[in-house]
Amino acid sequence: MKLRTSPVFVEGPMPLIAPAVMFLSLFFLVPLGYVVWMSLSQPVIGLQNFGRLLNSSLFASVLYSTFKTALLVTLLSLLFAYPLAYAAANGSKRFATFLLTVVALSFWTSYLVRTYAWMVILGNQGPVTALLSWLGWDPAPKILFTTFSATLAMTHALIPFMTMSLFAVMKRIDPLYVRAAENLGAHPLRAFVSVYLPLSAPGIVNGCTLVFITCLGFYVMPVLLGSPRDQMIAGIIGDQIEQTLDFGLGSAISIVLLALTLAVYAVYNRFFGLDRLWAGGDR
Amino acid sequence: MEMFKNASATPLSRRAVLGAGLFGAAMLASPSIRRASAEENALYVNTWGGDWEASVKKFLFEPFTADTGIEIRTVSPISFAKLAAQKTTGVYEFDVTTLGVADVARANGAGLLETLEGHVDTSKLWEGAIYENGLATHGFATQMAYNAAKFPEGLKNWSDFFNVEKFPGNRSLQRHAARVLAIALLADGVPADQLFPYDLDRAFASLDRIKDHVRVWWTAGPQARQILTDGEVDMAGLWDSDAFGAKEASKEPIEIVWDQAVVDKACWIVAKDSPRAENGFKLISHIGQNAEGLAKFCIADQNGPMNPKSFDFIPAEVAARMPTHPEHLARAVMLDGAKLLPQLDELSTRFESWVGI
Amino acid sequence: MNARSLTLSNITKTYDGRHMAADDVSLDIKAGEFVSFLGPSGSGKTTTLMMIAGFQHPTSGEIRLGERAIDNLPPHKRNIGMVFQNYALFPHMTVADNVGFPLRMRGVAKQDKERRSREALAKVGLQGFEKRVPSELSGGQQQRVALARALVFEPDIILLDEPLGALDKALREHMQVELKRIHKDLGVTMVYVTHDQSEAMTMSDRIAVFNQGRIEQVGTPNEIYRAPKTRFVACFIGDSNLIEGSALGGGRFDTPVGIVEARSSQTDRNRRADLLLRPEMIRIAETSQGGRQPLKIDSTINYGDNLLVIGKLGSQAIRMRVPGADARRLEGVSECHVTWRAEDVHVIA
Amino acid sequence: MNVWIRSLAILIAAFVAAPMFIVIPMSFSSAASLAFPPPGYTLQNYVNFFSDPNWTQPLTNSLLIGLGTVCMTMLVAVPASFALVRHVFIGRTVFNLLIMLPMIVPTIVMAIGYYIYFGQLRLVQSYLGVILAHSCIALPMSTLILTAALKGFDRSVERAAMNLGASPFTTFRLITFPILRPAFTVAGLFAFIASFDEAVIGLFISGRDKATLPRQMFNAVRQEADPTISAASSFLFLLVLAGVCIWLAPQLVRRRTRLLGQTDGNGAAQPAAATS
Repeated sequence: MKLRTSPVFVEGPMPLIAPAVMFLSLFFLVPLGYVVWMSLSQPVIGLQNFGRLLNSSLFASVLYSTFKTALLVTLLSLLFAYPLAYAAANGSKRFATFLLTVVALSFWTSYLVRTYAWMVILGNQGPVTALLSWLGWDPAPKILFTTFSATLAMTHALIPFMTMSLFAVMKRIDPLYVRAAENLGAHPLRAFVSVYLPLSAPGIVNGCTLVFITCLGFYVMPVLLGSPRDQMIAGIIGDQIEQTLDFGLGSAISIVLLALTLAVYAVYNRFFGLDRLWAGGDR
Repeated sequence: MEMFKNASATPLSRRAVLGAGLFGAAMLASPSIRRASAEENALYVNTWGGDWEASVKKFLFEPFTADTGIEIRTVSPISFAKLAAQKTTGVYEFDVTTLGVADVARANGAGLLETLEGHVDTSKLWEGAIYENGLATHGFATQMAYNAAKFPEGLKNWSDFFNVEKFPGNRSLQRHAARVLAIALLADGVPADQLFPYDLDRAFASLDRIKDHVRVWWTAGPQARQILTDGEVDMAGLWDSDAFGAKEASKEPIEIVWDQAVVDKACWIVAKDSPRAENGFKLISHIGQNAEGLAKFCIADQNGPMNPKSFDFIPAEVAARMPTHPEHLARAVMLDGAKLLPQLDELSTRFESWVGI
Repeated sequence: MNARSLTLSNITKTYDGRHMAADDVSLDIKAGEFVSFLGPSGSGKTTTLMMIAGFQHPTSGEIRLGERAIDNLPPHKRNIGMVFQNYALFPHMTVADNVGFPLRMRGVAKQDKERRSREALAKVGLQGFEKRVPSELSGGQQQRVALARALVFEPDIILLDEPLGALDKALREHMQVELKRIHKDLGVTMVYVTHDQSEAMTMSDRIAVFNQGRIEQVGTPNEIYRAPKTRFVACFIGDSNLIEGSALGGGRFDTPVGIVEARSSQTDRNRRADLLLRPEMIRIAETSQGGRQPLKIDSTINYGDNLLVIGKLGSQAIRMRVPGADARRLEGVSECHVTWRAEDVHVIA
Repeated sequence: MNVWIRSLAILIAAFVAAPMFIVIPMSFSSAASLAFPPPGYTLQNYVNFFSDPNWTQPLTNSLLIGLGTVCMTMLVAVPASFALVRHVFIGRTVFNLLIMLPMIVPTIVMAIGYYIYFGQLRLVQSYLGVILAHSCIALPMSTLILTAALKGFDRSVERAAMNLGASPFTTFRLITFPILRPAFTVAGLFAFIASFDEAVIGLFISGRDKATLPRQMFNAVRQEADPTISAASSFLFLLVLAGVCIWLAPQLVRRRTRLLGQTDGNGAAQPAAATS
């Protein structure tokens, strides 16, 4: 070993890497390993938990509805977030600040606060039902505890994610491109579709990936607002712990969820590179 | 601070962290935070929360604390899974809980309960007070209640509850296998005296009929009361106290049906190996001998006391409201824990996977 | 101020074991001397400076400051002042705190610290700027603060890493004069890294020319300019004509422009050599000299005070600088006769 | 910009912001139900929120756990980000991926893992257990923030400090840390909020005495129908509203001063530069 003192801090990165490696090994990898182990060993060693899932038509339907809901939420939040991000990226500075403040307000507000707010709004005693009955819809439909209410709340919760991903990319699009296209004779709509939309595509991909993955593993909102008929995958994992105490099955479902999530990331990584996904810098 | 002009400082972040820190310190110093006194002088009890908890605190726990100095803290809601998990993790959220007859039998079979014999002086209790290491203090009914404005023709029994063509609407039932399966079989026409042990295939076939119409599987009494009060569901199978509460609170007319009510007994138990088991035994003995407190609790929460002495403190017209009143009991079904015992594990697992996956 | 000598002995530095960032660098810098490290980027001059300062470690070799070997000292114990390329002022401290920082690190008492900081700022002409923050200063002012900060603790030696690179031309020339004045006033040893040859020429007592990790030549500006030892030095410093030739003995060489006489006479017969002839040493002649052909002029660039003539002497490309006074003689002329003195032709071995 | 796009954006912004404001009138509701508009008004929910141990205890717990998470996260994230930005080493890509992994794995999966693992370590229902779990969740984002800041950090400033006689530790204390303080603060704030808002892991492992506020709110919504949740929600929402406003205010002030500066003439802003 050299006795020379180092230039900056410590020689070599080992002492800097060690805390993270130790911490994550002990408190992240080991518990994750436990999940894998439990799925293969409870109640007896073997693949029977996965066999149960494979044979369960109900699990298939949960997977299907989870994917369907996640996809729907992704598309809806894109639909809402795109004009918002577009206006923020291309509007006056004051208007942009206003829009981003609104987004930040929603972004930083706890999921549970938003969940509670939706319970009030969509509840049978809430303003939406009152409005519908006033409009003559009798009897007014029940909205709370349906797939619709969970989807709406999740969409609302994830719009800020999507907006930020889109905004980060749109902010870097030079308005000259669109102007150039219009100057070259393109109708504004045409210029948008053939110039702006493709340029904003990286933001769309990033936002959709983030929202889709978050939605796949969403627990709080589907459990509190959704329908018991249409549970999402995270909800049934929770049930295995809270109701049936079937850790083996719960772990096996967790592994399936993890594998699905990793698959989405892997696809993203294959085409775009993971580093870019979080470049926007949100939670 | 102004030295940071060229650094990209965000004023919010510094202030927020500072603020959070100060706030945390203030909260620590705040006298409003009651710390549990020394562990040996405390007891943690699992409750159903809401009005149930308020009543049980006032009439059963506070007299106990006054007599013994042992402070009681509550944890809700009641969860059989938690009770089982405690023994595995060795971390006890609660020492004492109440379970229905089916759960208490199942828990006792699984070795989750402390033996009461030798710790609780049974000679001071009434006949049959101890059931499967639990002190059965009161009966409560799971009964049907519905919105009469929606169904002016009225629902009479569980068969109507399960008849989704004739009575379309949202329903709610407890996420509790033993009680729900009884209801499903009754709805399918099984006579009360042939209910036990359950014909599981028939029960689940019956349940399949309403699965799509159950909007909420409730897990706590107050929750059931609220969704009925708020009109989230049009009919529910819920506890008599909550049915009564919903009837009182709701703007809509709520009708309560006593026919085919499923009566269960609440049994107080001490969790196996709980660190404060001794205090738990003391509480159970105390409740067993507090006939007046039990009476008041039952009046407040509409339960039927099991302690015969309690009826001395209950006016006749109030006793008539109780699920254990002979007139009600005659129309009701008592859960038979002993006959269900061999089935309990299977029916729980099957029910949960039916509800979930 | 206590000036010290600096000795680099056979310093090598490699990151990957193959490519040498510094290759056997040896150099003696006398106390009070102003030495420039000159070379293109990546030539090893900054690496060498970083090793002197202690931010990098030589793979082998020894560095001595005065009598003391400093290789095993961490940077903060070397007592070397340094001015960084981008000044590296502490953005969160005032000018006074920046300048006082090294004194604070040395446990100097508060009043003493303030006095010395003030004096150091006065030396660089920044009285009254104590309370300012770096971001409120212009580039030149930041430069001076950095200098004051490097001076204030009376280091054994001061290293300057391209300190004037970010300044505009006028300010740079002004600061060159300032730096020279401060060097003279304090008599401190200074090592100055630059890739600007004119800066090195005007300021240095001696110049060390770096190329590919090696020192190609060390010498006074005059030596470097007039008698470069290698083609690289010849080309890197100043404008040059390099003429290949083979020695005929007696200082005579056979070249594409004919027989050329040079200053040196030690060359063996038939040995190939490069002859350096600076463009400003070539003069217009009235008649053909030494049987040479006239210079064919391809183009001229007028710099005002001089005229650069680019042309061919036979097959040899030649650049010639004609003083302003003579420039008129070339108007409308496509060729002219040229001459030079034999002692202006330098032979690169 | 097109007036249609503008209006559409305002409409969507309203959809994003408006739902959360409903919690404020609800917090004064005298009814236990979710009826809106409330049938009557009272301060009882706030009284409960700030005096009932079932709510004050989780609030305190969440604050303590949040602060613990900040400390733990920074202890790990700071060295890790220095290693990632300033060093080239074998396995750097793997190391980077490892740090980002907690952001990839769904929280519910980690929750079941912690439930089993911490159960065996007897860390369920302890501050330490929740803090460790939350620190894992907070680590990726905090590291991302720190590495971004470190990449933009001019290291010659550190070299200057050492050259001027500061030891490596003093350099960190007096130079590196103060200059990077804004990034440290933001990274810490993210860690705090990640913990303070985290519901799922808290739900499974925080337990009785160490229950977090999100856990209490979750249970209040699901099981107890406790109207105090309306006060808790308003409190949290107003905290965010205040935070966003505080963040916004300096921007508005700055814009205002810039406008004033323009009317005063450009030179006034930078007197120092003029003297050189």
